[in-house]
Amino acid sequence: MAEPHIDVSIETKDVPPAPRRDPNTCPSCQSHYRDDELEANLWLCLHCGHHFPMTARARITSLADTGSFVEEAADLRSEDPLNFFDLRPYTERLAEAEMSTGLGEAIVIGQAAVENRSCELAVMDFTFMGGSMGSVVGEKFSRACDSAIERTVPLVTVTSSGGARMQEGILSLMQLPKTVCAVEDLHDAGCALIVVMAHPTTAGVLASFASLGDVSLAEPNALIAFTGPRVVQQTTREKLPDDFGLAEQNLRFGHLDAIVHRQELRPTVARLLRLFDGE
Amino acid sequence: MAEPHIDVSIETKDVPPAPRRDPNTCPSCQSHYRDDELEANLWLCLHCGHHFPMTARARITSLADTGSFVEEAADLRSEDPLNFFDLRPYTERLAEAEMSTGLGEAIVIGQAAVENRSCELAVMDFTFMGGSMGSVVGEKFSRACDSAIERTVPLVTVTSSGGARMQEGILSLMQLPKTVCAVEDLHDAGCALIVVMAHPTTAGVLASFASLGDVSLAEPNALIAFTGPRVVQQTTREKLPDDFGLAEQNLRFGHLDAIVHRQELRPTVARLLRLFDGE
Amino acid sequence: MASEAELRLRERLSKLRSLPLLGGARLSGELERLQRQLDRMTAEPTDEEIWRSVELARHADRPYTLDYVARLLDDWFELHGDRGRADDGAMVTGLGKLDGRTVVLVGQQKGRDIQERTKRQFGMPYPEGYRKAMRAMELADRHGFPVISLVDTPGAYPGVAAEQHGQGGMIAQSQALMARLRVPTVACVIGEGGSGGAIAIALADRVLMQENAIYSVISPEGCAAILWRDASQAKKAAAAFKPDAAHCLELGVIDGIVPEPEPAAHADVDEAARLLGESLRDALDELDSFSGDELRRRRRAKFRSLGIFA
Amino acid sequence: MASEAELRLRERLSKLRSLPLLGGARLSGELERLQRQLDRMTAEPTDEEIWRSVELARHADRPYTLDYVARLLDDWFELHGDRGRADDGAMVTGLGKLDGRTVVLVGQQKGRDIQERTKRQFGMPYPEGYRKAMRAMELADRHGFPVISLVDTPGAYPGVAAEQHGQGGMIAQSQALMARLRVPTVACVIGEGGSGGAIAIALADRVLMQENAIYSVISPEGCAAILWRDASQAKKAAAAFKPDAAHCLELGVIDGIVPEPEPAAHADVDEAARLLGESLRDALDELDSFSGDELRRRRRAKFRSLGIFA
Ligand SMILES: [Zn+2]
Ligand SMILES: [Zn+2]
Repeated sequence: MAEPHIDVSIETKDVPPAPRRDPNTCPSCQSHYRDDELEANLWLCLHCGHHFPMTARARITSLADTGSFVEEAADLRSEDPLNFFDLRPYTERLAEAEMSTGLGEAIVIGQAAVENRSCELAVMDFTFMGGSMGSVVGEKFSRACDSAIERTVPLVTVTSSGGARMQEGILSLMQLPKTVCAVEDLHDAGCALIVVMAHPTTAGVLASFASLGDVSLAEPNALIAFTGPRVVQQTTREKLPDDFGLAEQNLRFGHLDAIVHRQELRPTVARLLRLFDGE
Repeated sequence: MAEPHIDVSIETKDVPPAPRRDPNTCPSCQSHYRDDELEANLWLCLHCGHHFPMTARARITSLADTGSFVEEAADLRSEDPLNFFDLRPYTERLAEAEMSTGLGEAIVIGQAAVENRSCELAVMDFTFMGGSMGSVVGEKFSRACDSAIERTVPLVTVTSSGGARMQEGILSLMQLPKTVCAVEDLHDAGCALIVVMAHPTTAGVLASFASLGDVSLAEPNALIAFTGPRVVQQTTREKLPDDFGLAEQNLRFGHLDAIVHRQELRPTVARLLRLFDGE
Repeated sequence: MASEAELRLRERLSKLRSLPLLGGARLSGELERLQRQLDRMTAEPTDEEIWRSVELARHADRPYTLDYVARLLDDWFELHGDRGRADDGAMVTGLGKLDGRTVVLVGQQKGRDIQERTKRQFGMPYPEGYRKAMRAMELADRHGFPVISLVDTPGAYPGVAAEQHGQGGMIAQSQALMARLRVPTVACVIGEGGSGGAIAIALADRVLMQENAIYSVISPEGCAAILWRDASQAKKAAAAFKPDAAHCLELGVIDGIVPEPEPAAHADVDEAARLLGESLRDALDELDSFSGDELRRRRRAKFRSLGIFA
Repeated sequence: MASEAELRLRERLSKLRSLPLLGGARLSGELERLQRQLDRMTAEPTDEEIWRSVELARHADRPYTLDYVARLLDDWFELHGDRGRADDGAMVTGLGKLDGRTVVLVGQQKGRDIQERTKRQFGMPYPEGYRKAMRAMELADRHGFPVISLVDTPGAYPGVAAEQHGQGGMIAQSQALMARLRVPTVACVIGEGGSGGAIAIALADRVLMQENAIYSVISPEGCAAILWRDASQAKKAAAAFKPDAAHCLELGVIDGIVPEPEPAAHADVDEAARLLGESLRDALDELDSFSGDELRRRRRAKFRSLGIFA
């Protein structure tokens, strides 16, 4: 008579990158690159066009007009409200993430211009604890909404996240309604939300602000799923379609407006900013 | 290079009753009844419960508290704006329909009470030119909305229609947006629309006010389809499911709130009137 | 009866001549075309002329929605998907700039070759297509963008899945949404305005028709099959229910006729687009002075007035 | 840290004692139960007590949404279907009267026997279920009816079709709708409040939890599998992420705890329903004084304040 304790949490357990793989080796064609080679080419494989993950900083550099980015709320840091300790303390994981990424959290926000159009940017970083959303990610995204409202400019967000941050327990779940409310405030103020889903955009982030864009773009082959393929397979034993959860499938099923190659992303965002500028 | 001249008009061509069948013989179990026998039993087959079609007058008698019905706009009559003549003139068809049904048009509207709750009724009659919607049906339904608004009471409508009335050409199509606008006015005034779909509710009526109910009920086995089974079969050559277009399928696919046996209809409507009465 | 109808028509026409919608002073270079058009209208179109409209409206080379998009809108960005289960190819939605003003465009799209026709279901949307259009219109409402709707469909798709997914209900919902919008809306029938499938996106502040478009409650073939019990009587049926622009204008169902180059839009698509753009712009300019609530009130009042009865 | 947390808790509790939500003068007959409950709260729940909540929340005899509907609502009328493609059995929606006041109720429903569990997917809705809930909430908003939401789900359904039909997007849409409503909304977690599947219908003015319900971002088993690489460490995981009502109250995530009869709701369903009804009524009474715009503003401000950071 037991209930099925199916794990349908918003933390997917199977988000890439696969841990053992060299991050600079192309998983499609096995070409290997130095960091500077990839950086010079928008982190695209020069041979096959594979989209490597991009850090928040690299993403901002690639999108914003040179020198236009003014970061906001950079000093916010996570607390440890649950004194969470699994195999290691949460505080230790946080410190380590900050050390290795140079970021205070899994999202960077700030004012920017793209092809001379003002906007607000909110860019996630998968390398900071899998881009998971805890209190600080929720707060910074919400402040990005407010900053956009204040200047009546569109908010452009680039998402990349494995889901909510378990270590903050129920508070991480609360970042879903929190960011949703912030987007509603943004919309009530007449500002647009442009969402760019990078690999992977899953679980709690997909089930909140990432799905509320006026326009939804995705990068090629990005995984976009509430529940990732492995969990779906495990719990339902269904045969998965080949492109299950990928951007291409999401486009076909009506969840996206367009899949945009990274080289086209900046001009596409600029076009959308012109369109939402009204007159 | 020709376009497919598929007939997807809002006039289905295959709406029952099948012309040759005796209207008082049950199509399910072949029992035969006199009018007075059926009338005494809500036009239900005494043997198998089959729902025979009901005229608007009989329907109103079965729903409204005795003596409560006050008809409105009874004097409206169709014109013949296109001088329409097919095998016979439209005016002749109209006159004949009025003679045989005793009704001025395919809908009867008026104020009523059901179990002592005030409401407005708008009841269609399939025997008047197949319940087709021309200018007068659209106008009377719209006036029913206004009458409900004036008294702040719910509007209960019973639909039964083969679609728009071809003989009024494009003006019959315009009764779709017309009745939709009337329902929007009704909703803006805070009044509820309760829809009871009787056999058949198809085409233009389904594609307008019949689908906009706060609550949507249907009678068992009623055909509820935008395009009827025969036309779908002809144009697409798809294999049709057994219960294609029937109320039961519509319930399964999420288009209805409930299928209500005719004996339960009056108490169900009364319950809904109590619920929408607010406090 | 005929002379009464003619009187009504003449009254409309004289009103029309002073309407900015059909050009007025702005169209000074086009007075000739306009005069030809008006002449044609004052004469009751013959059965032959009606049938010619049916044929031209369905002409294989007739420009489709995306042909006009390419010529009229800058910065076009196509929106895809209903955010539910599909991206219906028969319905095109997107953002673009008409003379520097951002608009949302929705419209059916037929398809030029066999492959595209299949992909676009010959311009017959599923319920998912109407939901896609609704999403685009909601975006417009949220941001105050006008909605331009180009109607070109034989009708909504008649199939098992379409019924199961609620074709009738979605057509009703789409109309209901249009009745609620607080932004200016202009619809133009650019080819076939086929029954429920057409009206789903045509409950607009201004409804226009191109000169050779048709707008009807049923296809001529369908009407003939029912009333004459013979689909080949389509020509006779069309003559009876009069789906041509002049008659729609006479009946008050549309607000204006958009001229086409001679002999019809397909002969000069650039010119057809220019003329369509002119009419759309004029209609939007005209609507600019109204508040959102006022637009909505007037829109509903207009549609609630349609119908002729005693 | 621990003493600071305790201080915060004590402050909350003293505020709680004066809250009409947990009874105040009205609950005079229940002061004893309340005291017991408060005592339990002032003491940090032990790992054992947390695990007991997990087990009770999932107890096979625990009352489900429809058990409460049958006991609390008069004139119940169930609404079916999403008006798109399905009627999701895992999500119940309907109209009823709570003490003579019409409310819209939405809630997940698990299912008592194997057959019903299959029909209701063990209380895990598809996107269609959330759309169904949205339709009911839109009806409520249109007519000014308060919305009561009963949360009881292991989570949204994890399947191929659910993903294809937009599970993530629909959960977001449902929350967005709740953030827009202009009617009073009260949510209560009555069993399992499982992650995104729960929050989809829990963005409410007042959020309550039954004494033995749990509310969490992930199941204990799922958390253990990820962080301990061992699903059998569920008990340890639950102790770490603290899904019990007392901790949720402490973190400010819920506004009040609804008492259950001893030892838990399933032991006396009538009494559990009475206590739930009392809390729902109190919450609705409290919300009565606010305008629709004010409700919406406060609701958003409340959720926007959730989170702890430096
Ligand atoms: Zn490569
Ligand atoms: Zn029988």
